[in-house]
Formats: sequence, C-alpha cells, structure tokens
Amino acid sequence: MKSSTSLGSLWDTWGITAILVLLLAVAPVLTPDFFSLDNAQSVLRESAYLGIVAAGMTFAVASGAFDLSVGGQLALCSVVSLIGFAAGGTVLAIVAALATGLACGLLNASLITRLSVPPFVATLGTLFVFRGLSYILTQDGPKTLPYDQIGSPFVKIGGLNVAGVPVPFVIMVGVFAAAWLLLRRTATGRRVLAYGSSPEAARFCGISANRLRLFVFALVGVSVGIATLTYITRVWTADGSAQDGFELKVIAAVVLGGTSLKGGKATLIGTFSAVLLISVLNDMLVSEGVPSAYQRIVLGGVLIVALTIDGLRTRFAAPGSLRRALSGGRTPQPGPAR
Amino acid sequence: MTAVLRRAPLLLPLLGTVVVLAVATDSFLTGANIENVLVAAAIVAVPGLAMTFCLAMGEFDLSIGSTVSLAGVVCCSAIIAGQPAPVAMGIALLVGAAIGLANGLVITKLGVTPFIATLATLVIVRGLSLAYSGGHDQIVSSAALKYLVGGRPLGVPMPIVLAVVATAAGWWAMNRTRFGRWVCAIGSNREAARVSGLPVDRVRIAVYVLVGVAGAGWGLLISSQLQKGNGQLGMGFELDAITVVVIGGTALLGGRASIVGTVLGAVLIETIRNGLNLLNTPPAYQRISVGLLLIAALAIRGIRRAEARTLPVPVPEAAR
Amino acid sequence: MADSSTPALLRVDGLTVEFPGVRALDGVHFDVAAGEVHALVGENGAGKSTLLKVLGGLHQPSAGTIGLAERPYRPRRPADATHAGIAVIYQEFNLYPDLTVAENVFSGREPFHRFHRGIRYAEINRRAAELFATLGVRIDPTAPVSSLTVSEQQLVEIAKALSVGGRIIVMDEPTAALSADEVTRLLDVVRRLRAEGRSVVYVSHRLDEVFAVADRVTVLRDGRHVRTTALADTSPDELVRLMVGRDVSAMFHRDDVAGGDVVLELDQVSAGRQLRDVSIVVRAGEIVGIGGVAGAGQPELSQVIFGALPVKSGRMLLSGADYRPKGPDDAMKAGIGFLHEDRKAAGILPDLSVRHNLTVSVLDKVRGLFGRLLSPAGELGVFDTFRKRLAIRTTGPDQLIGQLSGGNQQKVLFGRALAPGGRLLILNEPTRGVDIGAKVEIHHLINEITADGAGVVMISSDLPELLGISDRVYVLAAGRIVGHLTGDDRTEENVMRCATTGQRVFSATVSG
Amino acid sequence: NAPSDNQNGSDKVVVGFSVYDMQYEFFQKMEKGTREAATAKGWEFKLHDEKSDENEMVTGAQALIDSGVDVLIISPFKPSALGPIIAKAKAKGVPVIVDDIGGGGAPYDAIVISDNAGGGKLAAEFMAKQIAANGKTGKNVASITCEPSAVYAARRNAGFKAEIEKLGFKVVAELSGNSKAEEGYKVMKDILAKNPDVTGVFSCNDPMGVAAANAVKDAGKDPVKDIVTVGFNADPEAITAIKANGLAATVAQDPAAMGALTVKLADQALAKTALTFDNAAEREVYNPVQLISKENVDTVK
Ligand SMILES: Nc1ncnc2c1ncn2[C@@H]1O[C@H](COP(=O)(O)OP(=O)(O)OP(=O)(O)O)[C@@H](O)[C@H]1O
Ligand SMILES: Nc1ncnc2c1ncn2[C@@H]1O[C@H](COP(=O)(O)OP(=O)(O)OP(=O)(O)O)[C@@H](O)[C@H]1O
Ligand SMILES: [Mg+2]
Ligand SMILES: [Mg+2]
Repeated sequence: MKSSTSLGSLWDTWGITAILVLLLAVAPVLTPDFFSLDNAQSVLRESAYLGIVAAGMTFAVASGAFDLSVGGQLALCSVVSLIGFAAGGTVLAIVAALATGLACGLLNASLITRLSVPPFVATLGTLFVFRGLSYILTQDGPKTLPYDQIGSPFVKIGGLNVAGVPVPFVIMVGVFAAAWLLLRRTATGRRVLAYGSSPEAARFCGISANRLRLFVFALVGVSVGIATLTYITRVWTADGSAQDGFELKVIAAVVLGGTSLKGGKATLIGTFSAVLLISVLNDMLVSEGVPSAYQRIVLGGVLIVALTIDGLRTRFAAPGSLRRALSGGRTPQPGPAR
Repeated sequence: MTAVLRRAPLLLPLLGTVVVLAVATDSFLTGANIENVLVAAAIVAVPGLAMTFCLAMGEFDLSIGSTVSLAGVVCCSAIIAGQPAPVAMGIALLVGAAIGLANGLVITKLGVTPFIATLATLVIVRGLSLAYSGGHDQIVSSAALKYLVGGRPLGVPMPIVLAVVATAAGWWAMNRTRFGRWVCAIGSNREAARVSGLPVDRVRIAVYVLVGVAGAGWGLLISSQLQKGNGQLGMGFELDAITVVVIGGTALLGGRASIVGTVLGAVLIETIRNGLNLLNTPPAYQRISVGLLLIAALAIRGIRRAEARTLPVPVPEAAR
Repeated sequence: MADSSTPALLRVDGLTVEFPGVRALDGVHFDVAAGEVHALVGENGAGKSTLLKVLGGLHQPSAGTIGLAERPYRPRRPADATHAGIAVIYQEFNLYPDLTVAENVFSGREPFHRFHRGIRYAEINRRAAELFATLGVRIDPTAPVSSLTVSEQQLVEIAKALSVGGRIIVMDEPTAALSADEVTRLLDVVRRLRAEGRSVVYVSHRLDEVFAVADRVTVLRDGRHVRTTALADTSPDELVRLMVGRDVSAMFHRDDVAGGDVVLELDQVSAGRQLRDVSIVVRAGEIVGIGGVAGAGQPELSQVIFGALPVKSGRMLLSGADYRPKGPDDAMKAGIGFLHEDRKAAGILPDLSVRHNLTVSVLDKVRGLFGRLLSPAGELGVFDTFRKRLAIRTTGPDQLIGQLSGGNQQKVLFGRALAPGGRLLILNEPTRGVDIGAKVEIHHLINEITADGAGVVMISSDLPELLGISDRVYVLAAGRIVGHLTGDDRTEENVMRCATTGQRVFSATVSG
Repeated sequence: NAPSDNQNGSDKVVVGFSVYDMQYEFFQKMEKGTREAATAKGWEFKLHDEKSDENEMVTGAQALIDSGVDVLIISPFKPSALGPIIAKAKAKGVPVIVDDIGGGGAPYDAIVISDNAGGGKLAAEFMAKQIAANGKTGKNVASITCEPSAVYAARRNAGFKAEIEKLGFKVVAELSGNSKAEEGYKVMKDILAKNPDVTGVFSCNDPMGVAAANAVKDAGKDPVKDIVTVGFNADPEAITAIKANGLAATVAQDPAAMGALTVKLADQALAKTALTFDNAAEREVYNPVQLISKENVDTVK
C-alpha cells in the first residue's frame, strides 16, 4: 500500500488481532488442553452467535448509533423460531428466526426515522418490548427443542462439524466475509461510514439518513436472526430472559475491536478478533478454575490493557507528543477536530 | 405555559401518566403513594444528576451499578467491624471516589475509550465486591444508616431532601459555574476545548469522580433500605441511571444537559413503574409498557424537534 | 511601523515540523516586531497554518527555536500561548455549538463570583457585545453558536482572540468567510491593534488585503521560507510569482456562452426562515450568480434547490418538469451537484480518506465487479483526475482528509461536487480558502462544465469574483430577490445598492 | 465400587459439577455439600460456574463432559437447556444427575428436587396460623414472585396461593421483584400503598422476603405481628432476621444435603444399580423442605 498506510492505521485494523495471536501463543502454556480438538471446537462454537450479531452491530456503531435491543431480539427470535420448529420443522424454524429478526430491525428503524426517537431510547424501549413479548409467548414455560428431535437437521446446526470445524463458526466466518464485502466494497457500506463520520456532511452527499438507518437497523435485525440459528440449536431453549445483558457484550466486542463509538471508523477484522479474544480468555479462565469473582477482575483488566495499548498508540502518534504525554499534557490527534 | 413545556417537555407525558393513573386506580393519588413514588424517584435522581454531567460531556459511565454494590458492602462490613456508621459511610463514599478516579485516570491518561474503560470497571468492581464480601450478605442494623432513607427532617423524607439539595446544586453547577460550562464545552466540541486551553483532562476526571461518589451514595441509600450490602446489589443500575438522564433530554452525544429534565425523567419512570404495580400488571406486560412509554415520551419530543428544524442547521463540529 | 532596528518581538528560526509522509515546515525562519502587521502568504499546503499551530502550542516542532521578547518560547499546550500573550484565530473554527456566543468568547477565562462561583454572565455578555460593536456587527451574545451563520461564527472567533488582549494576535485566513463590509471593518481593527502597539500575524490568500494592512510579508513555498520583504518593496505580481513559482494570469476569465434551454426555474418559492417568493431562472451553459450581504438568504436558496430545505410555497421546475425533491438524494439523482459553504461542518467526512471523500458523490459510477461492487481502480481513477486537475497536495489517496491543509480540503470538496457531472451545479463559496493558482483552475473548470451544457448557480461573498465569472446576477436582500443584473449592469455599485438599500434594480434585458 | 473402565482412563472417579451461580449463598452451600461428599468417596471433583447464563451453562457442562468426567451433576440455570448437555453425555455414556431447579423434560438419570409447591403450602399454613395468632381478621395477603423466567421458583408462589386461598384468604397483589432485593423492597412499598390492609406477604426468595420485611418496618409496621412476612430458602440473612423478629418465617431447603444426595445417586448410577425415586415417572427424588420460624430457628446451624 501507499506510504500513508502508517503503522498506526495497521494497528487500527490488526491491533486486537495481534493481541489475540499473542494470547493464543501463551494459551497452551497456561491451559495444556487448550488446543485439544474438543476444546478448540467448543471455543469456536460458543462464540458464533455473539460474533454474528457483533458483525451486524459493527455497522450500527460505524453509523454512529447502537442497538440496545439485540438481547430482546435474540430472545424473541429464539422463541418464535422454536414455535416455528414445533409447527413446521426445520425450514419454518429458520424462516421464523430470520423473519422475526428482520421485523424487529424494521420496527427499530421506523421508530427512529418516523417518530424521530433517538436510537438509544428507541432500542432501549424495544429491548423491554421484545423481552416482554418473549415472556408472553413463554408464559407456560420456556420453549424447548424436544429431546426426541435430536436427529433433526435444525438441531444439528449447532452441534455438527464440517471437517472438524463447527458449523456455527463456519456460518460466522461467512457472515463476516459478507459483512466485509458490504462495508468495504459496496456503495451502501461506504454510505454507512460517511454518515457515521459526519451526518450533516453526508446529507449533502445525497445520503438519506432515513434510508441509511432503515438499512442499518434492519441489518442488525437480520444478523440477530442468523445468530439465533446458531444460538438456539446449541442451547435448545429460550424465553424472555435469554441472554440477559447481551447488548453490552456485543457492543463491547465491537468497540474492543477498534470500531469507534463516534461513528465513521469500523473494522470487521477487529470485531472478529475481539469476539474470539473474549471467548478464548473466558475459556482459559474457566478451565483454569478461576473463581468467577476473580474471572471478572481478570477479564476487566484485560479489556483495559488491550485498549490501553491502543490509547497510547494514538497518544504518541502525533509529533512531539511522547514528550508531552510524559509531562502530562494532552496530545492533539492528527486531523480535524471532531 | 408553552414556554414551560418547551423547557421541560417531559411535563406533558408526566401529567398524562398522572391523570391516567388517577382515574384508573384509587390509590395513586394517596399521600402515602405519592411519597412512595417521589422517594423512589429521588433515589435514582441523585446518581442521575451526576450521570447528567457525564453524558453532557459526551461520555458514559457504565460502572455505577457495581459501585453501588461495593459501596454497600464496604459500608456494611465497616459497621460490622465496629466502625461508627458515619465513618463507614465516609469510607464508602471514598471508595466511590476512588473508583471514579480510577475511571478518570484510565480514560484520560491511558486513552481508553470511556465505554470500554467503565465497562471493564463494571466487571472488575463487581468482582471486587463479590470477592470482598465472599458472596455473603453483610447484614447490619444501624439506625444511623437507616436515617438516610428513613429520616424525616421537617417531616420531609430524607431522600427527597437529598434530591432537592442535589438538584439545586447540580443546576447551579451545570448552568452557572465554569465547571458546568466546561463540561458542556467538552461535550460540544472536545477538540475546541483543548485548543482553547480548557483543562479538559481535569474536568473529565472530576466528572468521573463525581459519578463515583454519587454511585456510592446510591449504594448507601440502597443499603440503608435493605440494611445490608452484598455483591449482587445494583445489577443493571447503570442503564437505569443513564435512562433517566436520556429521557430527561440530555443529548447522548454531549453538549447539552437538562438537570430539571433528569429529575422529571426519574419521576416519570418511577410513576410508570408504580402505576403498573398498582394496576397489578404481570411482569411481561410491565416490560412492554415501560418500553412503549419510553418511546412515546421521546417520540413526542422528537417530532416537535423535527418540526422546528430550520436553517442554519449546520453547526460546526457535526454536533450530534 | 516596524523598522529593521527594532528588535523582533517574536523570532522563529530553523523551524521544522514533520507529519508521517510530509515535512510541513522545513527550516523556516520568520520574525515579527512589536507593533507590526506581518503577512504570511503561500499556496495551499505551503505550511502557513502549521507555523501558526506551532505558535499556538498545538504542534511540537522537530527542530528549530522560537524566541519571544528575547526569551525562549516553547509552547507545549494552548494555555502556554495564552499565558505568553499570543492569541490565535485558527483557520478551522474551534467553537462550541451548544454554548452561547458569550460563553464561547470567554471560554476558559470566564470571570466568576468569588463566593458562589457563578459566572458573571452580565459582565461577559456586556463585554462580548462591546467586542462585536468594535467589529461593527450585531451578534446576540446570548444566542447559541449553532444558530449563527458561518461568517458570524468567524466573527465570534475573532472576538475570542481580541478578548484575550495579548500582545501578538495571529489570524489564519480570518476573512475567508466574511463579506466585503466585514472585511473592511476587520482591517480597521487590525490597524487599531497596530496603533495600540500590538503585533498581528496575518494569513490570507487575498493579496489586496495584505497590501492594505500589512507592513511586511513572508512568502512560504513547500514548507520553506522564500522571501521576507516590506510590502512597499514588492508588488502583487511578484508575490504571486514567489508563491507559485510561475506567472498566473487570466484571472476571472469567462468564455462567452449563449444560454441554452432553461434548466431550473423557481416560481415564487418560499422556504426556511426568510426566503420569500423567490423566482429565478437558470439556463444551460449559464453561470448565474447570487449576490447580497451575508445572511440575506443565500444558503437557504441553494439548499432549497438541492432539496435540503423543504419548499413552503411556490414550485420548482427542472428542465420544464415539476421538481419536488424530498431530500438531497433526490436532487442528486436528478443531476444536481452541490458544494456547501461550511467546509468543516457540512463538507468533509473527517474519518474518510481523500479518495473516499471525493468519490462519495459518484458511488454508482465507480462500480466494477458484477456492477454491484465498488471498484478500487475506478475510485483511484477519479482521484487521479482531480488531484492533477486541481493540484491537490496530498501524500496519497488514503490520507485522511482532515490531514490536508484547508485549501486542499476545499479542492477535494469542489471535485466531489463536480464529479457527477449533472445538468446543474450549485456552488457555495467555491474558492473559499484556495490559493490564487487553484482559484484560476477552479474558474476554468466552471467554464468547462458550462461549455458542456450544465447550468451553474454560484454564491460567493467575494464580489469581484462573483461579478467576474457570472453571466447574470440575482441580488437577494432579506430573503427576497431585489435585483437582477446582466451585461454592463453587473457592477459592484449596483449589487451593493440593491443589497443594502433593498432598492430594486432589474436589468431590462431579462425575461422569465 | 468405582468402575475401573472410567472415562479418563485412570482409576479415580471424576465427578463434574456444574453449578447455577456461585454468587449465591444457596449454591455455595450446595457446592460445598457436593464436594465434601465426593471427596469423601475419594473422587476427583471438577467445578463449573454457569454464572446465571444459559450459554455458559451449555458450554461449560459440555466442556466438563469433554474433559472426561465419569458422571455429571448439574444444577441448571436453564433446565430447558439440559437437552444438548444430556445428548452429549449420552453419546459419551456419562450419567447425569440434576440438582434442584428442574429437569426441563430431558432424559437425565435422576433429579433431586426440593418440593417448591410444598414449600409454598407450608408458608401459607404458617401465615394463616400466625395471622390468627396476631389477632388480625384481614383476609388480604400479597405474593412477590421471582423473575418471570424462573418457572420452577414460580411453583412456590403457586403452591402458596392455592393453599392460602383454600384457607379463605385473598391474594390481592402478585407482583414480580425479579428475584432482586432492591426491587422486592420497592414492590412491597407499592403493595403497601395500594393495600395497606394486607396481613401477610409471601416472597419467592429470601433476599426479596427480607427486603419486603424492611419495607414493612419502614412503613411503621411489624413484619411478624402486623404483616406476616415469609421468605423462602433459609438464607443466613433470613435466619438472622427471624432471630431479630425482622421476618416471620422462611422455608428451608438444605442445599448441602441435596448436594450429598446427588453424589449418592451418582455413585449408584455409576454402579448401574437401580435408583429409587419418589416420583418414578419424572425420576424425581425429593428433598424435604421445612418451615423455619422463631420457634425452631435455633435448631438451624
Ligand atoms: N441515497 C442513499 N442514502 C442512504 N442509503 C441508501 C441510499 N441509497 C441506497 N441506500 C441504502 O442501500 C441499500 C441498498 O439499496 P439499493 O441497492 O436498492 O439502493 P442503491 O442506491 O442501488 O444502492 P447501491 O448504491 O448500494 O446499489 C438500501 O436499503 C438503502 O438503505
Ligand atoms: N495533522 C496533519 N497530518 C498530516 N499532514 C498534515 C497535518 N496537518 C497538515 N499537514 C500537511 O502539512 C502541509 C502544510 O499544511 P498547512 O495546513 O500548514 O498548509 P497551509 O499553508 O495552511 O495551506 P492552506 O492555505 O490550504 O490553509 C500540508 O501538506 C498538509 O497536508
Ligand atoms: Mg476449556
Ligand atoms: Mg491553512
């Protein structure tokens, strides 16, 4: 690439990946059975649903918003999908999950564009609504994949491996590849970044905020729909409480990956690595038998360390800033004020 | 009247809710219930006010729920260890300040995004609280601690007194002092604040300390009600605190803040919650109603704002 | 007046500033005497703003020294500059849109009550009003900055610097967004500052201003010092030659074009806060200028055509057909290009590269694979074309646009507006902040697109430019069309007369 | 009687225990009881904490199976998510004993369960008696439920309601405190505002029960003499409160004993001896519940 591809922008895209690689390098030392087939498969399988939603959420964050309702969407999609499975088997279950996700996304989008509710409040509101609806649909107890359906193709999605690679992970990789194309190689993706960078300027570039938000929130909804397929076929059950606190986990993965919460900058490679980083770390802590109170402390500490490296990098990128940073001053970021 | 409504747009949804509840229930407008709602509102308003400064600056503090827990645990275990209650409360507030300071330093000096930094603190402080309490309830029986929610100076419940004082101080600080203006300046255009030579880092750290102390205060109020501290208290409180601020009209991306809005937001939320309980609403429907009402309250405002949109719209710095 | 015997108040020696891939300043020397107005000129990207940012404590040089009143001066942060008595007006605004005008002016220096710590609002509002009075403008100190026009924002920046009351005031293109009147008054203020014994460093691309106020001038080229001379000893032509390295002629050249079919017609259009009953016509191949004092409704007019502001009453026709854009996206689909007057707030996409900033208006023209996916090669093609044509100074297509100098950002945005090549182009302040060479090139390009049959609506606060290249000029006053000037009627006097007195002047030759 | 051909190839039996959430005292005790019983048998004990998350539950329990445990004991956060775990266990021939919460209809080998509905019934009987002893004639009582997804805990409130209505009372308010102490307190305040005349309140767990009792006290009433407040679980805070007249009663399950019982069942399952059930259809083994009030509180350790 050109000379302007500085070390800094390389770090933006690959920094968290580098940390992941580092962690993978020490993993076998700390956790001898880390690379055992069972364990590696389990790590890849369990992170898929988080990763798929995080891929969608990367677009929302890149556009300068986020969707707090994904946890509710996941619950509702799962419940509806299980109802669909009971009624019509695998195909209906899949269609139901995707359609519900899309519907949730469209609802969010129309609240934001038609009623001018800020995305934060709109999606916080629908978080309650989606969970509430899921509870209503599961008043007689959680919906479940019946044990006797264990041979059904739907149930297999979560458990099967192709050539040793778990199907959920394959789906996740596919989603990320598609998302990368969408973000980097289509007009729509470019519009998302432009809008996130400066909505006002984007307006004068012919980007319609309404169409864009419709697209972004529908995309998040669809990503939840896809994630549901890998989630529900792993845990086999859902009700209104499914994945409490999911929204923060997803947003954390996106931000940890290097996508800016202010919008305009996004990295799917970063999101992908961040998702794996979190689950690898989690797996290591769990298999080391670290008590959960301390697991939290370690996990939080690692989050800070990972982002500190990034923070320091931007601090020291500007000329003369190292000296200033050491003397306690603030460093100008190159580029215009935001 | 219209001027009042423009400045406090939540009054309308609030009045609407009150009227509906007054008609639909026979207990909403009783003195005991109104006090009940106001006390509950006062208790989230206090941390909400601190969080208003944080959002006005264009940042979040997600760690406040864990601070609630740790402050309660620290205070109660100090009392159990024989400290006088006021000392124990002081220690808890200091712990809150320390958490805030840690947040502020990590964010300003290490350059970690506030979202991740405070999310990490959320996880860590929760872990500390669980580890410190060993997962056990720290049960106390302390009149001095109880006074925080049970006291009635001049017949007014103590939380309301605290909230009124905090609101007045918060309003003054936000709208009349340099500190408040600097907070909004940073939220409005961080780069300009730096170029203009504002002490950006010091202000940011101060705000996180403020939120930390308020979070600890919230923890003391909760522990005062429950007469205990433990590692599970305050889960999800961060969203509660942020919600009242956002509903109150403070811009999520900073620059503008409404102290009165935050207080009204707290009253609205608690009114809705109380009303749904009085109506014996099953939990599933409670969630849906809270969600819809949130959206409705903001939709009314949003439509008004969209109508008011005229030139010159473009403002420097893509203020969003 | 400064003369060579007075010791320099500020002395810069061997100053070098490096950014990844560029050396913005390379061993520059420069000095300012007390009570001197020292102009700094050079092409876009020559390093003027970088030098001023060093003085203001925003950039740290990698080499060189600065002396202030014979003592070393090494500002590490903006506050150091303020303490040293240096006030800087930066090229890009540094304002808080949500705060009031007075709060902005006194930000960081608010007087406050010792006892209850409240800001003395009465005092800052009064003092702000006084500052605006000396600038000869009326801006409400209690209005939020977000409600101001670009030129008012520039005046707030100026008031801010004046309120610091330092001994050196540094101004980076302070007049780029000002109207002729405002410029005149600003120059008076600069002279008064000099009379008070203060020094002014003055950056501008408008040489007439430089000759009007400055004592000495320093020319920078490619980050290097070229010459410092008293203005009495030089001429505009020589300065241009020193800046550009060659002769630049044929300014404001306009080929004669006969207007073709009507492209755009506005019929009694009202919109926004003040636009009332506006009727105008734009023909293919024509450049139609919109004149008037600042705030007469020019941005509203341009935005209503671009669909960014809803029509309240009246109607618009595009090539004879009803035209009702719901938003700028409709306007762009209809073949209208647009350049916004506020580069920073509504122009650049700060997180995107130069290439992506350019191509965002032609995303459907740079398709490759399957006709769906964007083609990087296609985008590079667009980038290369405009980089050459407009001499955009950048390290490459992937440089972030925010890292370009102000004038180079403006060139990118002009390219963005031009790239779709539709039937109508709306240009707000197209040459704001660009250097003389690029200005001529931009005029050439406008000429070319009209020769290809497009209509152009041009808004410029630079009256000679507006009159020089427009075929016809409409004059706006308080949101209404009060004049329409063609042919020899296009004089500065005529424009100013209807713009300021509201007296209606319509050239006889007009129809429609 | 440990089988020698166990999963991990060594002689030592390995038992995996997947616990609901070690944040809670109840499960800490359950873990202790299980671990002590297992080590007493000379088994190796592996623990996994589900941290109240169904994904963590499935992943962790499957990981225990992958790591080669001979038998799995699980106290499931989401009983309905037992399916994939048991499917994996079956594939590897690992018996599964469920401890408390519920079985979710999956083919586990046995479930040790405390009688939730029966506990609610005990609470109702006690409450009616105590109200009469207090000399109150009001027939209105209230019930505070756990979070709506805790379907097995909801049986406590259902059992309470059925019995108390049989005894002639009316449940005038049934609201959720989402299992949280903070919300239990607030909900109780709302109940008191609407129905100041309630003579008793039953809570689905002790944190909410003690919190509700605090709300009663803060309203100037007595949680034993005025509004009979009953919790569930016999958490230490409830025991402390009962001793101090700050709570009328709680219903005790014995998590440590349940843990020991699961180990006994696990041993039998490994030895392939037939298990004896209290409810053979559901393969349930009951662990009795006990009402704790001022009268017998001193017998609780
Ligand atoms: N002008 C626009 N502003 C904002 N979003 C747009 C715009 N045009 C298209 N989109 C978004 O891109 C998505 C793809 O739509 P579609 O392919 O029909 O439009 P398009 O203009 O052909 O887009 P593309 O340029 O990607 O081909 C739409 O759902 C819409 O949200
Ligand atoms: N933050 C930055 N990062 C990288 N390069 C920069 C940065 N700021 C300025 N430059 C480069 O430094 C050079 C000098 O820029 P400067 O802004 O000083 O020019 P200028 O003389 O002020 O031009 P103009 O007349 O267009 O304002 C330019 O090539 C510009 O691209
Ligand atoms: Mg493992
Ligand atoms: Mg410049």
